[in-house]
Amino acid sequence: MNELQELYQQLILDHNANPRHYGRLAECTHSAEGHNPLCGDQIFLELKIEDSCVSQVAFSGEGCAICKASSSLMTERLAGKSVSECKELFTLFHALATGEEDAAQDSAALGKLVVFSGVREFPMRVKCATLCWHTLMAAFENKNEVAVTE
Amino acid sequence: MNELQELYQQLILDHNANPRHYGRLAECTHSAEGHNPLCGDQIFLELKIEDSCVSQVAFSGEGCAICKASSSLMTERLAGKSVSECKELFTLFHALATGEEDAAQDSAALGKLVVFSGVREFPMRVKCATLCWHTLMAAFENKNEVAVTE
Amino acid sequence: MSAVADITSLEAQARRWRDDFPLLEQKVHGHDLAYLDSAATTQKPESVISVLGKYYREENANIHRGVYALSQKATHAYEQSRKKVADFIGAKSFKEVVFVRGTTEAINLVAQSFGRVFLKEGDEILVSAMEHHSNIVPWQLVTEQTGAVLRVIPMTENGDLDQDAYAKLLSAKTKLVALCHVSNAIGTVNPIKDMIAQAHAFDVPVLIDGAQGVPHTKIDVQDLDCDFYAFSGHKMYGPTGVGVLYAKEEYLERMSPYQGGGDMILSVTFEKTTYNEIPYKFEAGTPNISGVIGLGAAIDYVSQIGMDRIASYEASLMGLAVEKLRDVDGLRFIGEPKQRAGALSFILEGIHPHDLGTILDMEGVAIRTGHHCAQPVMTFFAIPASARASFGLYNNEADIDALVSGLAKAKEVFKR
Amino acid sequence: MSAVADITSLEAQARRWRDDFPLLEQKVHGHDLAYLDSAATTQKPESVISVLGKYYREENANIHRGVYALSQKATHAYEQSRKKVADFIGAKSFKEVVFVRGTTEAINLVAQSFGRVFLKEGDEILVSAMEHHSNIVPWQLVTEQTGAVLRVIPMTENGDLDQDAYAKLLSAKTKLVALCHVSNAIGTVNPIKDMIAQAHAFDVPVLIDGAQGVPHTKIDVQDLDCDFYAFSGHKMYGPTGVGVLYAKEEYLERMSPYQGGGDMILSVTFEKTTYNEIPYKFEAGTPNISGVIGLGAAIDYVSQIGMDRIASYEASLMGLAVEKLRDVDGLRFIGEPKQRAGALSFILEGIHPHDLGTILDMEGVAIRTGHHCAQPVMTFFAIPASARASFGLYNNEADIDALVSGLAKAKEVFKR
Ligand SMILES: Cc1ncc(COP(=O)(O)O)c(C=O)c1O
Ligand SMILES: Cc1ncc(COP(=O)(O)O)c(C=O)c1O
Repeated sequence: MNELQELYQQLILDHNANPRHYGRLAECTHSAEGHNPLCGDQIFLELKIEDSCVSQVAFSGEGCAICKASSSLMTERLAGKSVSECKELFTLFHALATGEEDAAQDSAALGKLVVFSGVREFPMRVKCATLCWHTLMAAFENKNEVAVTE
Repeated sequence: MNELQELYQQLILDHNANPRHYGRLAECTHSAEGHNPLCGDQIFLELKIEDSCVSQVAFSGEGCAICKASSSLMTERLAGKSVSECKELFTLFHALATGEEDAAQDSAALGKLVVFSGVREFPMRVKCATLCWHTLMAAFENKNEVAVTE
Repeated sequence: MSAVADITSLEAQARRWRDDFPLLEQKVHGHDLAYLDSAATTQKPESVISVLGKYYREENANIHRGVYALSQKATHAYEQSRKKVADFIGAKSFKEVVFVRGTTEAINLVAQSFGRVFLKEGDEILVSAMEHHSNIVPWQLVTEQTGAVLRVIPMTENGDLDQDAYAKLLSAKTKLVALCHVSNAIGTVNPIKDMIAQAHAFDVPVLIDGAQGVPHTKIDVQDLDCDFYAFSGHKMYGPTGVGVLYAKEEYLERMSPYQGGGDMILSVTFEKTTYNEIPYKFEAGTPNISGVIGLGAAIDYVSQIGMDRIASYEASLMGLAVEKLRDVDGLRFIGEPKQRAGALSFILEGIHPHDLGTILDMEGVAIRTGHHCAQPVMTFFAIPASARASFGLYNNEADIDALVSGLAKAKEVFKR
Repeated sequence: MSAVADITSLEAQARRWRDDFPLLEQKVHGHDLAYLDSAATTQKPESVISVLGKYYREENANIHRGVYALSQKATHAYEQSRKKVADFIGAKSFKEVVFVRGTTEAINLVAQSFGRVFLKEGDEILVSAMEHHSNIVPWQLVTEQTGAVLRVIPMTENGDLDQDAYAKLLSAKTKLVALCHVSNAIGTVNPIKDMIAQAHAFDVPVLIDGAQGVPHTKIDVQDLDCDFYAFSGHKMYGPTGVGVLYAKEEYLERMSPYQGGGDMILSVTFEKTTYNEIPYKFEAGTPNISGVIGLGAAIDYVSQIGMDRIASYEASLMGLAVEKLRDVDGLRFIGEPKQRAGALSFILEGIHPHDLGTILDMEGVAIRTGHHCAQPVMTFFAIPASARASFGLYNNEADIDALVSGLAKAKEVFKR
């Protein structure tokens, strides 16, 4: 039960039930679609970038609790950040989720996002947590490709 | 050594070295080609049938000792026989070679051909002995198909 | 409650069968494993596993081309398996049994080798709305190549095929019907004998995707009168990498070869190549020899128990599962077809199937979550994914109870 | 006599390797088995055999689509094998490794998926005069479909490719060269690195049939710079039913899919299907999971010994075999190429190879007799068949001696 509680923390359940920044933007400068064929997660990410900073962000789509909560918490976090700050966050978050490096020392920078540290015990779920972040990177490049996590 | 001697009896070695009725007929009424893809045996059989009897017969082609000796001994045996007698012989010979039935009781009818009783101990070689007989059946039907033993 | 009564009387024999499967003895996250994903692949009885080891330790050699004793033994064992398959499905002759990698390859083989000879622009191929991707994509590829058109037999809300629509779709333009025996996504058993007869009235041949049929019911291809029947060894207690295409001799004779190479030829020159007789014409290269022999052992295994006993045991188990799951609050079945075999699909309100899969796994319960390679079925029911529990002859009431209590656990986790 | 000196020093280690192969302990017709048919299929070390059993007893599940622990383990093991293969042959990325049934399927895949995109009427495909049927017939099939033309690189009397003729055959019309690394019929090692460079000067990609290359020499696909490299697991100490197509990423990306079905798609609707990324785009349906894992174990096995040690041991053994056979009265080698690996072919005056095969078998010596799926080579040497002895890392001097005395026995039988 410990690992499960670690994975499905209250904050995650809350963001899953009540996702923030859920919907579409009236106007956006960057967007991308992300798809995880394993479980059918599919999200759309829209950004408005002004002066190299994310001024507005929204996501929509279907996904599991980890995917939705991660998208919600990510979008909450991005507003106002510069593109290069976002890219650094991506790197930190990726390290946290995959457990490839000890991300604990960066927990200050990650803030609330450390709530996803539990996924590293669930290799098949890592992609659920990182899908929105991969989609963000794709949006920055404004490639018209679908970001895929498999 | 016993089984090998049983297989390669003197008579077989002799007919392999000096095959009878080897060559082509000046004119023939029936012919067929036989092919054993396993070892590359390939024989051509030509018959002259008059009044439902085999008046002339010849074979040519390439094959292993069993195949050549069997062709030679078969052709030696056929001359003058009626088509229906030949078909009976086919049945007897097939039974002998495959060992499916006890052909010993018919050894009188088979005559010298009992020399091939040794092949039943060598399942992969049964087809070498029966190829010419299958080709004979094909020739009787004058089908333009290649008789194949595999 | 009749299902419950049945099950108790059958439970004892099922416990004996279960003992034949070494993998099922393992613990997962501290729990007994409740393996409920047999529609993806079944576990293997010890008799199948050990035949593989025996083959490699005692009989391994390449087949069909060696005169020596070992090659002869291997060839014999390989061809014996073909005869076992032919008997098992009631084929007229071993010539109608082609060994392939699995259902997917069998269907691709037919799509290409039948398609090249029999399909032209404007011809129609009928598939159903509940097909696995393996019975959709090969036809899409062949329609691109030939200009033929794919038409879809629709499904009703409960997950049965719409038989009236089927009758109307059949026409002189139809050149093939490709249809699953049993749906892997929702468990529907289609009335294939009837549907085959209807197609034959239009002289249309029928391919049955039997991946989920063979493991759960006795097949008699002559009684069904299907023209093609495809299935996978790994879904019927056999090894991976081997499957069967059954096809009527008349079609195999007329179809063009599939892959070219060793064993499928009679003679080769650079100018002209002559193909071997059926079924060898369709088996190019060294086949999965150990896999084929393992499939033979799997057929021995299920035949010894009896497909009828397996089918009736699984039917009771399915009845029990439906009964117990119906009582779970917030659970909705995806598809409630008239007749169901092997698999059932559901979703739990407020919990994504993928989260469910993870939580159940922590409880030792292995189910599949996702689209089950049948995205059109998901689209039809307007869901992104479903949870699917599927059964083998080794499952029992305890597995179903583990599933039900796992669902309770999931709700607990999500209600915190 | 240097070969003999070498061999004695190597004999001890070879004896240790031989102990890893349980099948070789058997007696055949009362004799120790001298297995000299590794070019048809190799025997398997215990480590490969037992990994198959372990997989089915402990890890079996379908891959890529399950969230539960078991499926995760199976997926991991499967994908680890892909990485092992990539490392073993020096590929840039695991994406360049496609699992197939064997060499035959790999070549058919390229013929169709490359052919559909890159070949049109009048284009030329070059193959060599010493190819296995598996590297001839797939190209004949694709020439029929596309109107491309097959041209043949000729062979010299000693069994080497005619390099001058090759240089002249290459032209702007050439769209692909398909060539064996090592001939299975006569053992010729082709100078493929050189021939690849020449083709690349015309921007022509090269497919190497490595069925007989991989078992006998260290492969580095980046150093060779080949565009495609195909080989079979069962010929390199792995299980049957699994093989590899290595292909450069740029080609895999541009080639059309081969078979359609599960796992090779991203999304499916009846209107439009999107294909998965490479290499998955080329792996439709459930693969031979245990076979792939077994191939990984085979790679572990040979890597642990070291391909270079294997190659040098086998070279000494080959030298010894040639020396001893040259002394046999009436024996004629079929092909005496500059460099030979794995196999040697011969005929014995007055005794058909097929009869030889039977007599040797009775002496416990397993060789192959026939056309070795290379009929054009037989036609070239104007023989109906040959006898072929081929080697694996487990062979030793005793095997060669058994062959030589078996030949004497055959002469005795035929001289009565
Ligand atoms: C040179 C060569 N190419 C291709 C093949 C075909 O390999 P497989 O039968 O494993 O597909 C062989 C095996 O006999 C071979 O020796
Ligand atoms: C109905 C159905 N058809 C086809 C397939 C494909 O079988 P395989 O992956 O063994 O080729 C499956 C297996 O998932 C299936 O359930």
